Amino acid sequence: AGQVGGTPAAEGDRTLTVFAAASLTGSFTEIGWAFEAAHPGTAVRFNFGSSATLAQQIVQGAPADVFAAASPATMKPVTDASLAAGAPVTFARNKLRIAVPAGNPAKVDALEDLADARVKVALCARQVPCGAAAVKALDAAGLKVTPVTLEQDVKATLTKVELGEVDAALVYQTDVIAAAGKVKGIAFPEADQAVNDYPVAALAKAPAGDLARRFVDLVLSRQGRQTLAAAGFEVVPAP
Amino acid sequence: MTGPSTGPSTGRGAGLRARLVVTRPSFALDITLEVAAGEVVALLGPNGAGKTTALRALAGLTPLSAGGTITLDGLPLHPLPAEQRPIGMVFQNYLLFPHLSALDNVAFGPRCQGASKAEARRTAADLLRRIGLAEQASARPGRLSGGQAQRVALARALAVRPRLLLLDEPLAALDAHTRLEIRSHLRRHLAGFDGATVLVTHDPLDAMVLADRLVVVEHGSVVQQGGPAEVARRPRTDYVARLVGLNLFRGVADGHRVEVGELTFSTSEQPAGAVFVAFSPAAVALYRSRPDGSPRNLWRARIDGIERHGDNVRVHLAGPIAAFADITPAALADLDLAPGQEIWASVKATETHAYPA
Amino acid sequence: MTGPSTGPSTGRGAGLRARLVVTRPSFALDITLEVAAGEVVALLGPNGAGKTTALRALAGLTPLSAGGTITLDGLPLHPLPAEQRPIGMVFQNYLLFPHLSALDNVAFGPRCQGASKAEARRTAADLLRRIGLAEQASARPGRLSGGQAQRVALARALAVRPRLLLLDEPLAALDAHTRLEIRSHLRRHLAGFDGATVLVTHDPLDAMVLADRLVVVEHGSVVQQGGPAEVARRPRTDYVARLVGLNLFRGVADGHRVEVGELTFSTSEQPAGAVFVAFSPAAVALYRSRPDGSPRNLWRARIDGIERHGDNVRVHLAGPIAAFADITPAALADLDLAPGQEIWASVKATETHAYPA
Amino acid sequence: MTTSPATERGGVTGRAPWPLVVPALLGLAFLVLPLAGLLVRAPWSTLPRRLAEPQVLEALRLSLVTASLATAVCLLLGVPLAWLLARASFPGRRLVRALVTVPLVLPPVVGGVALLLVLGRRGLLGQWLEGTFGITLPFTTAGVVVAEAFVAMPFLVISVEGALRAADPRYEEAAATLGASRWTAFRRVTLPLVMPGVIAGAVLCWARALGEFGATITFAGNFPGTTQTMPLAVYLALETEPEAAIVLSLVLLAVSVVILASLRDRWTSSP
Amino acid sequence: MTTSPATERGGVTGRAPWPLVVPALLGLAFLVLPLAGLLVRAPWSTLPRRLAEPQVLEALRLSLVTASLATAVCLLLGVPLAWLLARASFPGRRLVRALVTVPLVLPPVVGGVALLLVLGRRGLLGQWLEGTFGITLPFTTAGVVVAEAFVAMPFLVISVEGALRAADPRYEEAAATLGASRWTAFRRVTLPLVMPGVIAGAVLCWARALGEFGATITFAGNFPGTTQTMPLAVYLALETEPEAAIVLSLVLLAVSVVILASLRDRWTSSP
Ligand SMILES: Nc1ncnc2c1ncn2[C@@H]1O[C@H](COP(=O)(O)OP(=O)(O)OP(=O)(O)O)[C@@H](O)[C@H]1O
Ligand SMILES: Nc1ncnc2c1ncn2[C@@H]1O[C@H](COP(=O)(O)OP(=O)(O)OP(=O)(O)O)[C@@H](O)[C@H]1O
Ligand code: MOO
Ligand SMILES: [Mg+2]
Ligand SMILES: [Mg+2]
Repeated sequence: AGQVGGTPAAEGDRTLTVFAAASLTGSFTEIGWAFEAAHPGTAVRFNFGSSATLAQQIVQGAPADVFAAASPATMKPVTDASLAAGAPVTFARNKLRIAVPAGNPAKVDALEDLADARVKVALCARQVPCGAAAVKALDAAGLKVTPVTLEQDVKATLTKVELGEVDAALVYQTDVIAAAGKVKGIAFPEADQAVNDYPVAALAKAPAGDLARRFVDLVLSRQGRQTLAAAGFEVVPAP
Repeated sequence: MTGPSTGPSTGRGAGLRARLVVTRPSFALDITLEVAAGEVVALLGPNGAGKTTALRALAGLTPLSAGGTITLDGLPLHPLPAEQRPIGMVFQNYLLFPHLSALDNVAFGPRCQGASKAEARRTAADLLRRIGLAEQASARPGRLSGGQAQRVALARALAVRPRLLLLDEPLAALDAHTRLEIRSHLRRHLAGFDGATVLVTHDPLDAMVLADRLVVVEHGSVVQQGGPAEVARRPRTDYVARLVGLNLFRGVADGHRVEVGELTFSTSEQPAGAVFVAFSPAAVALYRSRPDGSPRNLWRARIDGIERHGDNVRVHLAGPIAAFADITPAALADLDLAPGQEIWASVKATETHAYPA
Repeated sequence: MTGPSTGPSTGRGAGLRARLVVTRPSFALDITLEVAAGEVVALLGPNGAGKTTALRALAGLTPLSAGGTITLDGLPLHPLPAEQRPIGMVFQNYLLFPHLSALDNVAFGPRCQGASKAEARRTAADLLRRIGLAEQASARPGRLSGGQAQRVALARALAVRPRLLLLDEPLAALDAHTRLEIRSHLRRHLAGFDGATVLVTHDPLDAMVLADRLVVVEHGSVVQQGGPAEVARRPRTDYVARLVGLNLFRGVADGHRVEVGELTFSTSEQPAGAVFVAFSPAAVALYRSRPDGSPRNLWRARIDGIERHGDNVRVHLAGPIAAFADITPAALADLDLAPGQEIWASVKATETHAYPA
Repeated sequence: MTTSPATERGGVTGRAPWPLVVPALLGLAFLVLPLAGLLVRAPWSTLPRRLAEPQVLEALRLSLVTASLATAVCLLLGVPLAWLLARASFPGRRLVRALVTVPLVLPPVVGGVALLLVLGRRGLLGQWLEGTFGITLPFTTAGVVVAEAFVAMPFLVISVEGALRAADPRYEEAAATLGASRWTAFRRVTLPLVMPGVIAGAVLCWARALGEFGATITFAGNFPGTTQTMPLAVYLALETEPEAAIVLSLVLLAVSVVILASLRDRWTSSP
Repeated sequence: MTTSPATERGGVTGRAPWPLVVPALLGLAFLVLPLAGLLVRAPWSTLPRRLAEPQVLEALRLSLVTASLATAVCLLLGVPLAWLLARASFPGRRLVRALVTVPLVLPPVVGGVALLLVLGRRGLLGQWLEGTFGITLPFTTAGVVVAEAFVAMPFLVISVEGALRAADPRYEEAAATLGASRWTAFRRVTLPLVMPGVIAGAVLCWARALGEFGATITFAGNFPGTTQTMPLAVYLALETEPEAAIVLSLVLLAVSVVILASLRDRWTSSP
């Protein structure tokens, strides 16, 4: 999306590189367009992937300006290596929902139903943010759930529900919204005990340092938060 | 197709009757073959004549084209796939299975016919012993000499007790001693069973000794067939003439005189019409100047080449007719011949042999 | 190693001098070979004697064991890898490159020697034309008949203009007609260059015609060598005797009398000590009852087998000595012979030939 | 087909041509250097502790068992398929041959989804399997084998087909003249002749199955003891503890290298 | 090595043995049925729209270009390596041969990490490459090629080695007697003889490179236009629109099947 002509030479043709968790693909792509519109001559390049991989890449010297992770834990290696410019800021939260296939064949309507041995349940693995959150929520409810599978990420968990392979799963609100029509989301009170925070940080050695800060600002702005809220994120009050 | 059919009158379908038709873009085979049970027919012919193709067609490895049929012991063979034909085949380049020992190569066929492993190996060991390769039984083909490999191939083909035995140059790689032994072993084996045998060989001696009848193939067609003596005495093509070591010419006869191109030959026979004239290279005498003696068949020739031939010297003659003359080394020295030289050649009428073409 | 060394006195190192030592677990080769420049030596021997092994060692394909050396034209050859030796080799099973046309197979060597593609192909086309395969130039080896393939292999070896030509059964798959042509082509080619040639063949005629000298190998050792006539006249082993078609016995001579086992032979020569006695199967006469005629060398024999042999019949005799007798079919009918029968055999003293062992 | 003459010519190292040796060594370095990188980074001190964890051993055992079973399945179905592609001629063979590469090109996760669509609870065949035989594949060890076999089979089929095409079909003809049916000829002649190719294919297949991740986790899920193979354990470890992931990978590697190094020469030298 | 006699024996279908045909068809079904599942589920109506998206075409083009370049790299380095393993004898050959399978067994994401450790900006070699030549591989199209080549090369090496082992070394001897150096013999005799095996290996290699995901996204990142290949696009689509992911996969598949079906026969029939 390089800009040619019409732009004052002063801004130059600049590129801002944003590393962002895959679950932010939709909302950040939109925010990126907004940023390009606001900064003519600037192109935003995204590298969407697993937060842990992105962190690894940044530690190994990847040319990134901004890092938006899906959990504080995955942001940690970057801050540990003193690669973040300032403390990361939480810009969004995600809450768990019970997802059931269209038609809800196992008639699940509360968290307790997941403990029923006849209900096939998929959870995220404990190592990934949605899995950690699920453990917290189930602990809070004092439930012992034996899932048939511990998925590597939330999308994989959701796929199992969409295809009817499991009767229920714990996924994020954002995922339920993205899969509208194919799965049904059921809210439950313990979800509040297992909120997952998304931190964002401009990076210390950012090749486009000033742009990086401005991009973070845009994410935290009203416009950014609206975009995130539309995708199902719980928006953090402006700092 | 010019030779008189001297095929044996096979009884009620016993033996092989085949019309082998194979049409390829650049080559066409169409021969009729009859081999009585117990009979050995040698297929002779120049390289590329179609002998291997004929054997492959009999074995079912090359499909017959329209018009081809094969009957063995009264039963049609051509509808059967190769593996169901009761045949044994020795390939021109052995094709021993490289991953099996000599013993297991030979035992392969009996195993396929349902023999137990021990039984098949006993049969195989016995055959290997008979061809003098007991010691090499456990060797892989890669460790066999060329002749050893060919003997194993022979044993492998015999091990299936075939009703039709197909041999493509089975003795070519054998040394004189072994060849003699294998040849008589083969003869004895052939005498012992009543199947038909088709043998391809380039060795006139093998053909004469082993075969009851010769079938000469050239360019995919039969050009002559008959008993060994008949073929040896009355060759009908240049190839056969060379095979049996004769000079051969085609001419038109009228009493004792035969016109061969611009020459006229006197012969001892009195055929009429189109004839062949044959004479041995040894019957040709050479002179530096025109002789006045009795030989009537005299012509002027140019020496095209000289080579040793056994104890004698073979002189290639060009001129009105292309012929060979065999002379002794002493005569060569006397005449002081050299390639390119013009000389006189003659052959006595009594040494020439004329017969209908 | 018993034969007198009749190797030519090679001038200042021109030609091949080799001691070929190859030691395998179950086989040991150790022969000395001298081939003058321009000379053709035929390696003869029974299957598995080590002929191919010897050629491979000369070519550098089988490493020499300790003690082996090869010198060509005065320069040591054994330290060189195969590809740097100025050799041409025809393999017993052709080994034509299956992915190249006949033409490109022949052009391969010249290309490796640095000729341009066009040049190499011209050379190759020329050679193919000379061996009568111009039409097959573009055919892949899989589409060639056995004889065509061997001719291409021959052309491929000649195309590199080798200083040492190694031929393993180069004429075995050729028909009589082609063999004659290729043989004289080969002779002409060999005459044209001054390299050494080592030829393996099982065909006595080929050996006699093509070779200046024969080297007979058995069990990895040289058992006899000499000019073709010498070897043919005075065989020193059973193998050679069979090769040249003679009966051979070892005996002890004393004047005109030679003791062979329990028999005493009269011979025309007067050697002394250990001798060989040789005579032709045709010189053996057979009788149903004890004859009273002149032949002195008379013994009682049992008929072991009878087979056709050319125009004659070959009778295998067992008894005090194992011998062959060639008789005419007419004589066979007269005598009414059958295997197992006891008869009298004799050979005239003038037909036997005795020489020091 | 004999290898003895080559052996007789002796080792090649003395005068191996540099246009082959130089790229070969470069290639080797390219394949092995990254391993060196992992070794350097590996937290050797914690290695013994990790190896003692029962979950690791369980995952390792599961990986080896499923990869071997998957290879067996692939040999059983893949060698005949390769034979069909190499020796039979039927309309559309070119297309079929290209279709065999489908699982290779399909991103493994999509491959897993495709398997679910066919063999899952609501899949085309899966419904029938469950209804008729009570067999469910997803979330079972059998499902892991299916996923691994699906992803790994093309490797076997394509290498074996290549080997069959390069083999001399005249040996099969010789077998036919000895009364061998095509099946016998295949079993006793063709297969031994192409054994190096089959082994190469089986090695590829086994190694690929051992490293399979995406299709397995998508089709069979991830549960310790039943479906969590080493690559799944590695992937999840990567999320929280990259060092642990490296250790696990090295364990997987070491085991597979030891197995391959000890097995292969005995097999390949036999034909 | 001639195939003509086999051709002369005609099609095999007439009396192909069922112990081969039945498993072959089962195998084929196993490989192809999941594709059918995808086809059934694919949202055909949106297909034209998707194909029109420039990003899709860009990713497809990038995938094809990088997979082909990676295959070229693998051929260049892998064929000599296969030759060394098959023909040379040197101490530790068994180990080296087993080490070649490392990238196969390594979970691709870990492979990507390993590549970063070695060729990354802070990697063992990467630092030197950047310092000396100013070359950085990670997050560039060249990096994609490197990652794909790393993952795909073992397929080539192992199939070609299998083919070389099955080939008759006596043809190389014949070439040597004609004055061919080992290099010439390799180039003009051995290589053409094992061409079916090389092609099989190259096909495996190309297809694997085309489907490569884990190592690529880890080592080269996921930048549209420079490093986002089709499998990466599929991964992202799975995040937002699973149907789109299926469409993208099918596009990738269709293109590769068409390419393989059109290329292979012409190549394989040549030797
Ligand atoms: N590669 C090998 N390894 C072990 N032994 C072998 C090998 N090649 C040949 N031999 C053995 O060495 C001996 C000599 O074999 P060689 O091939 O030299 O015989 P030859 O004289 O050429 O016989 P022929 O006339 O049958 O071709 C034989 O006993 C054979 O079995
Ligand atoms: N597979 C094939 N495809 C096409 N042409 C072939 C094939 N095999 C042989 N030919 C051709 O068919 C003709 C007959 O070949 P064939 O092998 O039958 O000859 P042959 O009589 O056995 O000769 P030789 O004595 O040299 O073995 C030859 O011209 C040969 O080039
Ligand atoms: O880092 Mo993620 O959004 O859990 O794949
Ligand atoms: Mg032939
Ligand atoms: Mg030999």
